[in-house]
Amino acid sequence: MSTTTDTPTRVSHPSYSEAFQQGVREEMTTNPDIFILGTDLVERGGHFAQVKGIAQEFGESRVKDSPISEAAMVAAGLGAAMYGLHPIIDLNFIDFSFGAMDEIINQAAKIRFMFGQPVPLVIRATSGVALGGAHHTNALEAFFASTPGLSLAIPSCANDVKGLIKTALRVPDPVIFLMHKKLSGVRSEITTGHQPIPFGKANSVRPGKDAAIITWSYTLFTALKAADELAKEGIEVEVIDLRTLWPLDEDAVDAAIKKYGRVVIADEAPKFGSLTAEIAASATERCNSDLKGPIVRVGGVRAPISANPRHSDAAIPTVAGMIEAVHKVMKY
Amino acid sequence: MSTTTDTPTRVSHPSYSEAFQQGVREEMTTNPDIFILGTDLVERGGHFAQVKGIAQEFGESRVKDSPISEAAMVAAGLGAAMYGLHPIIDLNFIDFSFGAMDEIINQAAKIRFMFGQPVPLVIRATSGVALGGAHHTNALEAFFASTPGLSLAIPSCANDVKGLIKTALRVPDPVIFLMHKKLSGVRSEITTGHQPIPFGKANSVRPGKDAAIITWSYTLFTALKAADELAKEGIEVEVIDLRTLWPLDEDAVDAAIKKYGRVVIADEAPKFGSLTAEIAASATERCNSDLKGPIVRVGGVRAPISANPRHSDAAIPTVAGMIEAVHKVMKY
Amino acid sequence: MAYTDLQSLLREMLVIREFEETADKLTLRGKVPGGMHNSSGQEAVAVGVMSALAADDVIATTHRSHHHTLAKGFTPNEIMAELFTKATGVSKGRGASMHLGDFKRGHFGGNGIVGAGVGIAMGAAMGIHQRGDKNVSVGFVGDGGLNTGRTWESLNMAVIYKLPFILVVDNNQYAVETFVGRVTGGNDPAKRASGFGLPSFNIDGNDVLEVQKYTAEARERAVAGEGPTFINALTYRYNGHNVGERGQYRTQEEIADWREHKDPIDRFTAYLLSTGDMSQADLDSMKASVHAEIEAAVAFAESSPEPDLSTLTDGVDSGLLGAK
Amino acid sequence: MAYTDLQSLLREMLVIREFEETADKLTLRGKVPGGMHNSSGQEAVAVGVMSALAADDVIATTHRSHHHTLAKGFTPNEIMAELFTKATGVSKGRGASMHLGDFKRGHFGGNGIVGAGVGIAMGAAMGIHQRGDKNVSVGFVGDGGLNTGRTWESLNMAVIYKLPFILVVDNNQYAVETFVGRVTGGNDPAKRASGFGLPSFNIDGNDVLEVQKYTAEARERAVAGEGPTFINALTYRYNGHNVGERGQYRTQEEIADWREHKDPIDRFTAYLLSTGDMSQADLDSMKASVHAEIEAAVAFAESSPEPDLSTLTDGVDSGLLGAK
Ligand SMILES: Cc1ncc(C[n+]2csc(CCOP(=O)(O)OP(=O)(O)O)c2C)c(N)n1
Ligand SMILES: Cc1ncc(C[n+]2csc(CCOP(=O)(O)OP(=O)(O)O)c2C)c(N)n1
Ligand SMILES: [Mg+2]
Ligand SMILES: [Mg+2]
Repeated sequence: MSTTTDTPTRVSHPSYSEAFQQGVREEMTTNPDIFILGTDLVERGGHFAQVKGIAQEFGESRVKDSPISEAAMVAAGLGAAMYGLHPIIDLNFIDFSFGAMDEIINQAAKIRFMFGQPVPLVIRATSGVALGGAHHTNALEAFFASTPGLSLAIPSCANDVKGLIKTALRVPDPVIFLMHKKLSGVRSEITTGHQPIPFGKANSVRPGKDAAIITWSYTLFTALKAADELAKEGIEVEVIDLRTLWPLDEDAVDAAIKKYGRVVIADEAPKFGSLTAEIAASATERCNSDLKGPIVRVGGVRAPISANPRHSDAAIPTVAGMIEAVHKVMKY
Repeated sequence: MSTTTDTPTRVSHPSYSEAFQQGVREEMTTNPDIFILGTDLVERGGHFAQVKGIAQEFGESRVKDSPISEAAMVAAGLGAAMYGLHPIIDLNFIDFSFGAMDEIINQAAKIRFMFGQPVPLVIRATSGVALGGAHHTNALEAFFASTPGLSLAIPSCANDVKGLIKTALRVPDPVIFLMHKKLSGVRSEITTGHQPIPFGKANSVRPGKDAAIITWSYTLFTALKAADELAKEGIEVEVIDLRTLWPLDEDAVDAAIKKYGRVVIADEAPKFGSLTAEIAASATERCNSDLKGPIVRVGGVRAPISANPRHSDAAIPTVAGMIEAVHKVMKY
Repeated sequence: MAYTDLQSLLREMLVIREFEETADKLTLRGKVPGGMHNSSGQEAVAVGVMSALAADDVIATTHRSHHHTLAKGFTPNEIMAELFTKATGVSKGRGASMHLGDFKRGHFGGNGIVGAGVGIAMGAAMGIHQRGDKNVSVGFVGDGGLNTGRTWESLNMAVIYKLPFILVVDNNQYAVETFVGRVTGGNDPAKRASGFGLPSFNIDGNDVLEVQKYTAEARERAVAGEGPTFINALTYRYNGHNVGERGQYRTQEEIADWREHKDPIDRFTAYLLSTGDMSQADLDSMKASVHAEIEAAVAFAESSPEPDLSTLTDGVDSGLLGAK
Repeated sequence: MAYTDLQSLLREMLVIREFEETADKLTLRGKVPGGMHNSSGQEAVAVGVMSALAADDVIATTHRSHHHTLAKGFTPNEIMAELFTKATGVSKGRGASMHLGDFKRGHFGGNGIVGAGVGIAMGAAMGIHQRGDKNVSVGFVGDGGLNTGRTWESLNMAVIYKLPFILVVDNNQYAVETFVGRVTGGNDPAKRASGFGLPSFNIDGNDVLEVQKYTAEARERAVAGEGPTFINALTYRYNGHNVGERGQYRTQEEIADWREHKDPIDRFTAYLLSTGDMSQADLDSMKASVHAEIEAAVAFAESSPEPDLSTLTDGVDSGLLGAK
């Protein structure tokens, strides 16, 4: 499977994948307990070059090539974490987590609660809709984020990849770390240097006056394009990137509601049961009086993803769909 | 693990588990393609007696004892379904579906879309919070119902168990069939005889005048108790059982909103990311003007389930919590 | 594809090779969304197995499945069109390279997930068993799938129910860039399988007649009610895991050694010429006709329409449950 | 528990038997929420293994784990209290019978999920390996877990990385009501395991010294960097799968045969008496002290407080990520 990048890149800055390398490298240097396990990591550096060169720098005891045994991979990370290490289990595509669901949901997520002891474990994978068809494009964000005991980071740019993975590697908790496959090669500036970025803090990516679109990961770029178009009509839309889905920055959501009363929440998961529902429903309970009308959700269609590119593009939020949603809230 | 039943039963009627036997027996008699595969089914009749006697009646070629191989169990059902059979895969506890997630989500759910051919497959399991601790009390309803290609039935009483399993066994689609463990022994009347009950049709279990509680499965009984209490205060609450979560009876939800403007949605899954969010958010988008105030959601705590009974009871919606929610919507 | 004579085995291997090399180039030119997994070098496994099967036997396979699908009798046209994600493709353009299949013709699908086809094929064998039919089901998996737990769950299930099932390991020795010996404890697939209680064989997967023979014997046992067989067919993939990939994980010498000395097509060609089962003239005309067939497939794929956007959410379920 | 002499092995087996039979009765009286899985008959597996381990060795186990946990050195008090879901229980009342554990003492948990403990123990072995520590990790699984794919994934991983790991099958021959031979292709666990490339043994799980010896040898290999060992210990469970269950799946004669002729405690008692390693007086006083210990545990559990309701959602995560 290959991936596509249709977002502009600037060559001088690190790519999204390289930012992951940077963050992991920095943490590995100071923390000898970190090691990485996954398929094709040593020579190839992972399918998205996300750990390229790290085995060469830190040795093969800290970057291990795994057989195709997802259950054992996560179990290895889990048991090692319980022993005191801080493993990164690289599942390549998040779809492959299906083979390790008990290890993730029933074991890793629950162990601290059950036994009162830490589980410092990062599970990294690519996510999101791209080419390749139905088996490689599952949206599992809602499932993981709604599992008590798991946290979930889903960065949209190199800077956030770096800062969030550094945080993930400093907390003694299981973290799901999802990197959108279509963003792998996108370059952008590291603005926060060697600093970790806290979970649960949204990022306002574009200022607005009239309404807000709340989103994350690849859909952010669709939202920004929509905002550009809307600006031409005189509608100024703030675009907010949640960056982590648990913890979730409810304060940022509430602030957007209070400021504009007109909010769109967008994500590429099939709309029915997407996290956009949770965000909208709970924010509505909290801030109904500040809303000029109901929050409008934009999501994917209820269908598996076709391998045909026109179809896979049409299955997720489009610029046109996003503009329509903003028009809807502007009518309130 | 044992289970508890704290709901009154009437001895003359079939239990919830026996109703499953009845429905399956009737369908097996007319459809030779139905067979059942799971652990400890032949002699024991399943851990909840849900298929007791069926092997003796139909023979061991139609009721098979399986090794503890959840991936292979679902794969067996899937491949056989693709070949034209109509298997029932009995996973015992839905928690064990973690071992078969790829087979369910990535394969069974997607195959009709990908290949245009039918997958007549029922996956049955018990669900819900009861005794036994964190590993046996996962709430997977939102995950399954939000997966394109899957349908999900979650009956609350013997009649619906029977009617819904009959429907599930007549459609060429993968159906997840969840039976709450605390309801296994509860007896109630079969009112629809040998008739299948359609999916996507809610059931109004108690009439109301002032507000509605929308719910399903075991939480229905908590809601009914709350309604009894509220009636003493003069508040008459309609209680609606959705019965299936996909298809979901949006018309019934919308009708309740239109009639009362005051709606509570309750479910025992941890509230964050529960299907109550989807139901509330999409209904609010559709019917905001009919709502006197935001839909109030009642859900479980964000924590794994403790094995301590007082804790596990407190982790899910209580009668008191439900009353509080109704009071809240009555204040609008 | 009907394998009526020895020449038809060779012709099918040539079709596969030409299909793959052609599709590979087209992929590099951007014609195949998502890329493809080239099976060049592994032709004898696909053709050897399929030539021992009956038309109504079932297969389920992997992400690398063009060779299995062609050998099962699917046309280059419908496969090439599927690679292009065209409406005329075997999966109506929804599947591309990894998701070829048509149950009605006994093909229960390629698969994006390592090991998933094993379970599906085992399930089909359970279906056959339930019906009392006299056909068999074959699951394909790569060497990478030897370390996936469900492969063993499924094999065990086939053993205990005596299902008419054959598990074929299309063992090209690498999973992406990982050598099988490095990640496979014991590194003896047949020994590993035999611990699950079934006849298990490590065979030469580059000898089409050996593959055919072991498959035929396994099929006989299966139809006779004697249960499953495990066949580990040793072979080699010439190209990168996905089109355009190279990597440093194996030497050019190793590749050259397999290409030059162990190629399944060269070996079988030499054999047929030496026995007189085929003349040089037969071979020349065979190659020409194969070439024309693949060229036609490309033209067919190119000229086929894309699936209509209005079909985006068609057929997610039967609709009989009333979902809107 | 320190296993300094032969008598201590017997005493520990007596503790387990008395604990289980006592807890069984209390469960029937409603004291143990969710029921419990009685290990009576399987004492020699637990004690044989633990007596060969060092204090800092790690174990991870199954839903049937009282015997492993006691033998690992946990007190009857903290386990009985846990069965009662009391705040003084080893898992603070959150775990009941299935979820005993304390990582700091090398117990990585019982488990509600068949096979899950194998993976956790393998992971602990990876942790040990990463640190260069000189201890080992032992995973327990029942015969039912022999057919769970991840058991084999984990074993394979231990082999290829040469992890200090021992997989012990506490093979009581039944998974709930399903006889192992009916669902386990080949029905030879050590043969199955040896196909994954590691030393594998079927042993007498009712002979505590045999279990101890095989475990000690496995431990030596593991510590020496030679990788994992598989030990299938044949034993028998006298009671139902869960308390109060009976079923028709095995004959009363079979149960009586194991109880009367193969009991691990009777066998070892007779041995110690015959060799003179123990006198009848030693035995009598041992039994009395064991009885008192378990009675005290019941009193402790009864009088312990329930966990406070205010702790309902405490410790789901570290809180360091700022979730409210
Ligand atoms: C469960 C799962 N894990 C990982 C992958 C990613 N992946 C795709 S193909 C492949 C290698 C498969 O190797 P092998 O089984 O030997 O087949 P080959 O590619 O050699 O034909 C991997 C790791 C996957 N598709 N599914
Ligand atoms: C993955 C999974 N499947 C099914 C179960 C239900 N279950 C609990 S114990 C058990 C039998 C286990 O048998 P075995 O492994 O032999 O252990 P034993 O009970 O004999 O100690 C089963 C089927 C489970 N807990 N986990
Ligand atoms: Mg391979
Ligand atoms: Mg057992």
